[in-house]
Amino acid sequence: MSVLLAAGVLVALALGIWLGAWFDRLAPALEGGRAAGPMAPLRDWAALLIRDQAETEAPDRMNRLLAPAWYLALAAIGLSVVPVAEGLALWHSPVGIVVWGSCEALIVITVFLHGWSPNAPFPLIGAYRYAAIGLPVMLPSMFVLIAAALPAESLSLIAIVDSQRDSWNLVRQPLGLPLFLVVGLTLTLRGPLDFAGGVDIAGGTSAEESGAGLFLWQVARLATLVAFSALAAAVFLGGPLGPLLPGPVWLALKTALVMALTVLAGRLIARTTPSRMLHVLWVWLLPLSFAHLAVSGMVAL
Amino acid sequence: MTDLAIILLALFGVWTGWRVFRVDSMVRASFALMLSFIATAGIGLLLSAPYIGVATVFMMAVEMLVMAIFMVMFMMNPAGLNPMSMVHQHRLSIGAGVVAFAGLGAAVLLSDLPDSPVAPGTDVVAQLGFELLGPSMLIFETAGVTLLATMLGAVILSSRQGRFGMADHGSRPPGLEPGGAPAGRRPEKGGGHGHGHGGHGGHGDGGHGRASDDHGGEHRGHMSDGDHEGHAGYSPDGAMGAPGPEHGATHRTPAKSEHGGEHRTAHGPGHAPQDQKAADAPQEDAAPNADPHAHHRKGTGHDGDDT
Amino acid sequence: MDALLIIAAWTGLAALAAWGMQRQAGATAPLAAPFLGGGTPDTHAWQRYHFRPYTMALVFIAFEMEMMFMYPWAVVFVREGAKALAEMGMFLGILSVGLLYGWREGIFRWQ
Amino acid sequence: MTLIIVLLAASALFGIGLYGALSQQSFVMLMMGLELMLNGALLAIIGFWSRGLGGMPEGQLLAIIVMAVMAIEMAIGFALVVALYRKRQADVTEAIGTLKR
Repeated sequence: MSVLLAAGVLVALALGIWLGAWFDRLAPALEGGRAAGPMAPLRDWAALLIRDQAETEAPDRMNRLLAPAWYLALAAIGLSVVPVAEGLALWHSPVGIVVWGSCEALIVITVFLHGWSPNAPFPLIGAYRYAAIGLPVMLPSMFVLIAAALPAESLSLIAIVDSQRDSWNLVRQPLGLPLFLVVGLTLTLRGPLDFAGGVDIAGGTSAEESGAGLFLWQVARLATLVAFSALAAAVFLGGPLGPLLPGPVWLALKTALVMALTVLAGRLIARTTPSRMLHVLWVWLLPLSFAHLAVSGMVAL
Repeated sequence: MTDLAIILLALFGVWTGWRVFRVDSMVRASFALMLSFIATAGIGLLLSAPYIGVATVFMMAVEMLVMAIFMVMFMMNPAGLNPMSMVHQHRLSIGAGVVAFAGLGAAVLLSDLPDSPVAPGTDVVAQLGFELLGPSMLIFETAGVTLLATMLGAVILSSRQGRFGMADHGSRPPGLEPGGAPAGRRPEKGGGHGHGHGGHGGHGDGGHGRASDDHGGEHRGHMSDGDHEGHAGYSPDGAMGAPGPEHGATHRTPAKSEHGGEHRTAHGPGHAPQDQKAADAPQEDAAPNADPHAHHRKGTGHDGDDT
Repeated sequence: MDALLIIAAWTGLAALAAWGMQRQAGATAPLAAPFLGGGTPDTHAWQRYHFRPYTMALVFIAFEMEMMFMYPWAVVFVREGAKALAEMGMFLGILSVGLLYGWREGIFRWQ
Repeated sequence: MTLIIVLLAASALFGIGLYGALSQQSFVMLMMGLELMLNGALLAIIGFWSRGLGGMPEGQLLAIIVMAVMAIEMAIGFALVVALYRKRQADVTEAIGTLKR
């Protein structure tokens, strides 16, 4: 039973990765660019896979090989706690949102290691910048998830989904999803919060990557996008709850919606310098998430 | 089955704990420590402590990332590219470690351990919540005050820029040996600038814009007085070793009074590197630092550091 | 037990995939040198590095401890009612003083 | 049986941590030793709580307090290291000599 479920999660993850890659290639159309067809990601990946992977001088070889693997694995572990149907998740954790929080913290470490391992300046700059931003981003994330746990009286995602039968958390806690999107942008290294990669430092942590290593890193980023979106869908949009259609389909639809939102936000929000972003995170987003928690608490009482 | 998993996790935790002091790379050491904590967390998960277990991962991941960053900040050789041993009283420490393990292990094996496992199906997280808000409320709030004190202490001790400017404004770090030159970063102007000057003394104004005024002036004067003496500035040793002041002062020729205009002319075609090569080829060739890009980069790097 | 199996399975699978797919080609010197926009490095990148927001990092690990108390609090919040709200409000209020102090000292900027 | 395994592992971690705390010259490595000792303590607490105390909630609270101690130790420890480094350029224990001045 659970092996079947695990296979299902894996297939869903693969489909989500492909969908996310397509969204990324559709997005330029918003700015008058050319949108690519659904096969474009596969072509790009094939091109990456037949290319050689260059080695840098004196790298931390083990971490260089395995950083994308940890990133992928953390996305899959995060996805495992999301209920795919009412009362059914691959991992019935009583502390689902804490598991997700741990995955977030470990993802920041993975990105740091990815930048550390090639022993090259630009990846290292990306790693340090990302560490500086990734740490404080975890605070709004935790506040938002804790706020969602208040009405459910449990840290389990199954209970959180269950508590949204009457009204979704999106309605009860309207600030939650926007704040959580900031977290998603950070975890998936996208747009305004992509301080690890980014063109300003020549690709940052993946500046030295090529071939299969780059392919795996891109896939892992998209896998994290899928996991994050599924979790956001479960926490704010009621996950598998919905009329007529079966639960997994609802979850998939909502996940795709959050993925599109994240891709859009990454595309449309302007970048700023890391030092300014640090200020924004601590001085604006943290008090905002305090307020969000307080309001959600009042509503839940 | 559970016991087997616990044994494996315990072995993994002890092994990674041991690796912390054996790996060369400091970043690897921090994350080895994190793996040791993760093993503890896994044992917690198996021992019906889901919250404590998973939260350990969460807390320790963050702490070890900060640990790794501080490693890079404070270790001479953070990646362990050339192995070095940074231990003292080694035998004593090994002895102490072994004695501690043996003593505690013997105590564990010899004592009569209580046996009352957690009742299955207990909501341990809710129990902890009630404990926090009820009987242990004071502990909880005291922890808050303690953490506040920690935050204040950390800011006071470590923050360099306060409300009133830099904490170490105008101070010079002590020397590495008694009476020696100040070590490391120098507050205002120092070795870094001298370095930059050596470069642009010969190569036009790569770094002139960033140089402090008096330095620049002296160098200009110094450069303007003819071919031969100018060479001191070209050789890498001269550039790095001899600091501006006396050097510039001795060569302060009449050009000093009009150094602005003089400088431009002096740096004109007459001082272009090719010309220099003609006059003093071997020296120029032997100077690896004479690459204008290298100097420019170094100069800017240093300025970035100081601001 | 299930949890550990799931974690181990995903991690192992991903590690196997990464290990199997990546073939590091032995690059020649110009290709192996780190990209520096045309420049050549004169040191290893793994050097002492001044991480600017270090005070922020220290304050963060102290402040983040509050999460450990908040998760169990969230579970019993509705059942305890106003008392829970008041106690956590006090706790967070105490910690916020530290954040405010840090903000005034400028720790959320690059040092 | 389970408790014995856990406690033995905890004492091994404590022993390794003690070794590290005593032997390392660098402040940062020294703190790793302290953390490892606390890791042993944490493991022992979890073991006792789960197998010996019948799940007393105070046990979990103690585990959280140990983690708070780790966080405090790191924050204050690193802040002291930064302050020392700024004053004395010291990053190993030998470089302090005395805390006077």
